[in-house]
Amino acid sequence: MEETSVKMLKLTIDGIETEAREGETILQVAERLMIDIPTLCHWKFVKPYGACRICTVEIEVHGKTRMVPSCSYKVRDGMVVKTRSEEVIKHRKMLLELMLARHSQVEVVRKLAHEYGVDTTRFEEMPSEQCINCGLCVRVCDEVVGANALTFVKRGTERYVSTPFEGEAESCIACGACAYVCPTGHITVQDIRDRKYVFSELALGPTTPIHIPFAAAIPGIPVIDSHTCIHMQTGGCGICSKVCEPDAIDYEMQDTFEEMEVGSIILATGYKTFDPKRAEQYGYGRLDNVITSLEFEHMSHASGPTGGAFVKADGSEPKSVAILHCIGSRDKNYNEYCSRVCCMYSLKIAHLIREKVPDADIYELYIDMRCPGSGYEEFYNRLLEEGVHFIRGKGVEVSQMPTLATTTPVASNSKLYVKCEDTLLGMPRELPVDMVILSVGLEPAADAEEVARVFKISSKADGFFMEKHPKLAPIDTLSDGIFIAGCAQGPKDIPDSVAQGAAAAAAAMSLIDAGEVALEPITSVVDEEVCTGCKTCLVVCPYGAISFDEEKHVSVINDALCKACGCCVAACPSGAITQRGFDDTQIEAELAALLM
Amino acid sequence: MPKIETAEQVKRFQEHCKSALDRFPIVVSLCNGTACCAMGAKELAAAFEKELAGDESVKFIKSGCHGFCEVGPLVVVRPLDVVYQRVKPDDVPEIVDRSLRHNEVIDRLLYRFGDGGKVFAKEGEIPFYSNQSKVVLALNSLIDPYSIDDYLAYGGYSALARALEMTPDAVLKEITDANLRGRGGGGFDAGRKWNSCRTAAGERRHIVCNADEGDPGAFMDESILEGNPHSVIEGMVIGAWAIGGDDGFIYIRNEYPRALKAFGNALKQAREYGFLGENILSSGLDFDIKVSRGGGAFVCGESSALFRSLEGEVGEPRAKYVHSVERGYRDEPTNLNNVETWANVPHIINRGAEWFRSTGTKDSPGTKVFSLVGKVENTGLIEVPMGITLREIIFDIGGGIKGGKNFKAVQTGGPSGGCLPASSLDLPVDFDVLTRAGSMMGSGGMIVMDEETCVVDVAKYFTDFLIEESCGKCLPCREGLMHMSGILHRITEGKGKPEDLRRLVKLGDAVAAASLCGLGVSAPNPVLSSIRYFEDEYLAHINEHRCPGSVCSALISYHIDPAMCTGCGTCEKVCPVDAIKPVPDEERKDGLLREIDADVCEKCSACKEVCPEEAIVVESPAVTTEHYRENVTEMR
Amino acid sequence: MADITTAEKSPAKLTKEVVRFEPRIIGFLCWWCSYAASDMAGTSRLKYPPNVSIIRVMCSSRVDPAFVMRAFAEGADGVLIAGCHLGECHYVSGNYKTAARISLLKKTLAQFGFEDDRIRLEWISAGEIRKFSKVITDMTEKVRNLGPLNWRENFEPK
Amino acid sequence: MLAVQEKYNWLPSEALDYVSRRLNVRKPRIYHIATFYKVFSLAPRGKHILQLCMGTACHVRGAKLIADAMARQHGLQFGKTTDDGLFTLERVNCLGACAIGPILVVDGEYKGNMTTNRANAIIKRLKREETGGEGGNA
Repeated sequence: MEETSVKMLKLTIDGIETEAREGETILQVAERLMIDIPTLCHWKFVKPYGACRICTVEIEVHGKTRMVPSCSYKVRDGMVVKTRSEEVIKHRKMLLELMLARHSQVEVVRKLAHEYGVDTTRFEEMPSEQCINCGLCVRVCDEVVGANALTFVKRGTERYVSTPFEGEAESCIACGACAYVCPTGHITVQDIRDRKYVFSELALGPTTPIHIPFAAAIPGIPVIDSHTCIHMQTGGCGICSKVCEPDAIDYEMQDTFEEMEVGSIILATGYKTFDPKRAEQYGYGRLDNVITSLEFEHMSHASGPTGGAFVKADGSEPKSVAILHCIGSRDKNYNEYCSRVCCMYSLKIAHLIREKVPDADIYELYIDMRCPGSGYEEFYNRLLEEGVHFIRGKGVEVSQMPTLATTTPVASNSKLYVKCEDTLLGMPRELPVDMVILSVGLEPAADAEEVARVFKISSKADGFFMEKHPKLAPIDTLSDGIFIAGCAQGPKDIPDSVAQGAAAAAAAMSLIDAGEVALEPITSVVDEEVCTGCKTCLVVCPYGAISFDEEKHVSVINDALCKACGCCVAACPSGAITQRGFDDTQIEAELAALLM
Repeated sequence: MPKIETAEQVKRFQEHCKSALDRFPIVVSLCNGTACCAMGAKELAAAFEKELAGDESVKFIKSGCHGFCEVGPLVVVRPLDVVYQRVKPDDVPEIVDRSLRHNEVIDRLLYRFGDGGKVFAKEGEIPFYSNQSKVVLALNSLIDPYSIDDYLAYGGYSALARALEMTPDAVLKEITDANLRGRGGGGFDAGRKWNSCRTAAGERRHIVCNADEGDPGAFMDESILEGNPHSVIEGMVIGAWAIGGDDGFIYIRNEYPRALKAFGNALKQAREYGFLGENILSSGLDFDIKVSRGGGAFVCGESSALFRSLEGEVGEPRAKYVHSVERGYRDEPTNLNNVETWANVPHIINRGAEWFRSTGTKDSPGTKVFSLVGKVENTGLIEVPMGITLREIIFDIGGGIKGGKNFKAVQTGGPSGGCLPASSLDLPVDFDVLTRAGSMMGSGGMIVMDEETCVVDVAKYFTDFLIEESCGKCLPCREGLMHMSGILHRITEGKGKPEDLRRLVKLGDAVAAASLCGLGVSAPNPVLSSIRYFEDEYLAHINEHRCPGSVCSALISYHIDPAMCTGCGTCEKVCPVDAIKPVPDEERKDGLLREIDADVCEKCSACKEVCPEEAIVVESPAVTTEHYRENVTEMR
Repeated sequence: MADITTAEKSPAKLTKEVVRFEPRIIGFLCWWCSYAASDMAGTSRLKYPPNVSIIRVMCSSRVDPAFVMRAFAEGADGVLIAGCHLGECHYVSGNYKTAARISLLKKTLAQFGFEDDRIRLEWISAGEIRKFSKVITDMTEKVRNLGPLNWRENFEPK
Repeated sequence: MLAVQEKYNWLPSEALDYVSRRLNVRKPRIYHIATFYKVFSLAPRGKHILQLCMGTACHVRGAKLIADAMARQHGLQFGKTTDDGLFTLERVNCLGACAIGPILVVDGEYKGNMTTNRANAIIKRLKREETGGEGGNA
């Protein structure tokens, strides 16, 4: 069909003379002319199947009339098509009557039948089946998604759609395409794989693979998320490229590496949240109604999966919620440091829940409240007034059954029991709640180590980037011109991040403004005369400041890159490298003096 | 065995084989077809082999189907040229002694027409054979299907040698001139098909033989594959030469294990001899055939479904507004013909298009193999020239209706064909005439029905068969047939409504018009044609609750004819539900010794089968026991 | 070369000593951590023995093993090398190199009969002033117990 | 798959997994094929396989009567295996020996000109053989 010169064919549809490209189907041409032809098994992104036969039309070629399905019949030159002739209507009525007999409760069939004045069937009615065997789901899964998880089973009247051996299909990627195309609503995602759609699979990414990264993104161009895009996963689909009229979709487009020469760099690579699966005692990933604070944010967002409604896994509204502070923070087992933001956002969560479910019991389980900052303490006081229960004591365990002898189980199988020690009351407690929100701490971004290596900056033991001086140079790094800001340096809240960002920007500006860079005075130098060209120094230099001059066969040190650690000096077997201010003779003299 | 490399060598080798065969003065050919086997040909073969052990003068052949299955197992003795029928192992010593050693004919084993009627000895004299003209089946009784040498001795593969010396165009022209029409059912012009396959764009071309003979009651292809597999191979290689085929496939039903075996063996031999493989007969043609087994799905006989099945997919038809010739197997140009079509090809090349056209009719030249089965005296496989009338086939060759009953209808074309009544008996059989009469040629099944057959029941049977075999892809076929069957079932149960007939016709029309593949389009044929010719029978079911054929169990009842019953009690013993009881002395009327309790009777027919006096009668409309007595009294 | 320090080690001898042996220890301290720690320890008025003489280097990786040998040769009884904690080096990976070098050096010196405690590698960050003082005290005590190195006496070929 | 079927007499799910892996064909497809074609059976088949020809010729000669009788007297239904695992009755459409119909194939052996009584006798004989002497006496 891929012919270079497209032949145009003349044809008449319902008296309208039109032209069509060779290879087009009658249905395609009719759609263009806004002529309505009913279909049940057709979807323009899968190959014509011709199973429902509802789209049958009457054609006349060379004086012969025939009934053909418009979805798969290709147009021919001089063809006369009638889409609503008496024959055609009679035909469709008959087919609809047949359908009604088996699918009397299927909305789409009833509606279509009603349009054709068929409300009852003369045929023996059977118990209504939802599935009309149109095969769309099977074909979408195969042709578009490429997962091929669904199939027809058996043949003839016994034919039905299922997964292999009626079980869970290994190749199903739970994309929901089948449910989307199903005209009767027979297929639902839950039907195929018993998945808790909103909760355990709650992706924090965008809801559709194609999205504009965030509101007011610049440039405001949609991108495809390669992790959820069906095409990227299976090579199938590709529907977006078919619908995009300007033909702007390019799957081949790769991340490109742009090389830029810059005078200074600000690293603001952010953080990741603590993965509470590491702390099994909280039941995250195991218990349905244990979610993280970030998932709560996602859910409470108006454009989120629940449209902003705060619900449990089963869709009902929780009446009691426990918010557990310091998950992954201030804990020797995970991270020792305080993540600084959790107290405040936990208060905000409690506030939001109070708004959404005014009569909910909200518990905050904290070690101690850390609310330093403008207006923070006031917010804490407000929450106290809003009737949130504050329990001083860290939540230690979430389970479905109470573990303390003193706790009476509440008659509900969806209750969660949060165990803690109330240090103010001086006794252990167990709170039965509907839902648990884990206030997860902040950790260095997943690739922080890699970034540190690339930029040759150092990290602290906790993995956050290390500043040159905690007090005097909090945004500088040892590498001149490289600055750090925000959570890349350590957990901090928005105002702090903004301040640090502004400071880093100013520092970078001042560097650029100065136009020249002050060099480290203590750099190392190579004595070309002595250097044997063994290249040992090249390997040890953490800054890549040493290059090799092939012509002279000696190492050369770039003064601007050298940070004066002296590592190469110690490594140089021939003693060709010396460090200004710390050369061997000086140190030896020092030694001698000390040991005199 | 070195490969045969030139046409010259073919000729020389044929002569060699012929002389080897001629060394045997006497040939005994035992039909080893499926039917004969089922009737004891195996034991017979063992007996012959034992009896003939060490005898150098006799060649014993276990041949393919001779066709006359009704009277099997068959043994043909040449040159005496005598046909023995219903031979038992005990007869073997006598045959060997008298017929082989002393050239005597054993009258006892000859075929006789009717009870004590005329006796026929020679093959050519038996009406079953004399009215046929065998082309494709000619060699079936002569050669051992497992021996390529036998085939060569009878001039086998000379057509291939000849074709390979011709240009592909010349071969194509010969086939086109012969006006060979596909024997598979549609009757599509083979020459045209070959040509379009040849000219279709595509990298590879495939030659496919359709041996998925799914039609119930038809076994032509099986017999050819079993009896003379090399003719199919030869035809396919010629086809490959003419079309430019790169590889070949044959799709054989899994229900034909014997055909699979015979064909597999033939392929092996043909490869050994160099009729398949690379550079066949130095022509530069590389071609081989792969066997693909079907999986028991009638719909796979449909070309697009067959290709899917060959590809290892589910055999579902596709919308084929693109001809499968252009996009068949793997969407590449594919030429699909059925077994009989391919088997005809060598004959056309050997004897020319002119000869081929001299038999048959103008539009349908040549011969056609039919399997003549059903309620006919001589069931079996026959090959007749096109244009012969149904009457000739059924009454001259078939010997009329079994048991001297009356002819009711003949069903041609398998489940998609139609029923033709007595008034159509004088129609000449060719593709177009049958189609016009509301039936079709199909692959050549011909099922004869007598007055004891119920047309509605047959229509119901076919519809049920098609439901079972429908792939279920398209709605009209899947749902429409189901409702048609529902109505038919109702009618045969005596619950038919007057409007049912019209509804059936309307539904049938819709299914025919809207279905996706040939199977669906022709599916309503049995119903529509039977309504067309036998409307009164339908009406009898609907209005009178009577089954004229006495078949539909809800509408019939079994009774014992007092005049015939001797009171032997055999029926009483076999009755699985104890519905037959002796009548107490005082209640005996008209000498009725046994009676059937209609309320208990399950109509299994067991009693009827065993009754030595044929005293069990079936009546329709059904009557209950109480009524029965009154009825019987009235009748007497 | 068996009993280099036997005499000194004997407790009897120790008790006899009127003047306690004060070992001389050289400390190579990294500018950013250990030196800062020593600095801070000083300003924090933290007590630690005065036996350690400090040489400040930019990074512990600047410490050429030759310096250590030199120190012993010049009469030191012990050598301390201290740098930032692993992973926290201001020069990205300098302390790893130090770690590799010093452990090799230790093996080499052990073959000459040097006791393990005479050379010590420690990671002390700027804030760990207590650790700094502990290390110094501990090392001083250990070297004191080992006695003087008596380099020339014990190692010069006889 | 035909080979698997011949070996095990049916297609166990594990075997299909294997076929799927070996041929690199997705499982749903294999499953559809296995359910589509009649020769495949996804459930274990009986020890004795009875195939009753329901071809047209056999039909008009009364194959249905035999089928009915089998169902009634022995609980044999098309495509089903009896509870004792002894028999599986299968429906075939024409075995190509219409002349001697109706045909019942018992474990691969063709039995022509079948009647309800003969079919009955065959099944009874097989049952007797299976249960042995004691069964016969009981």
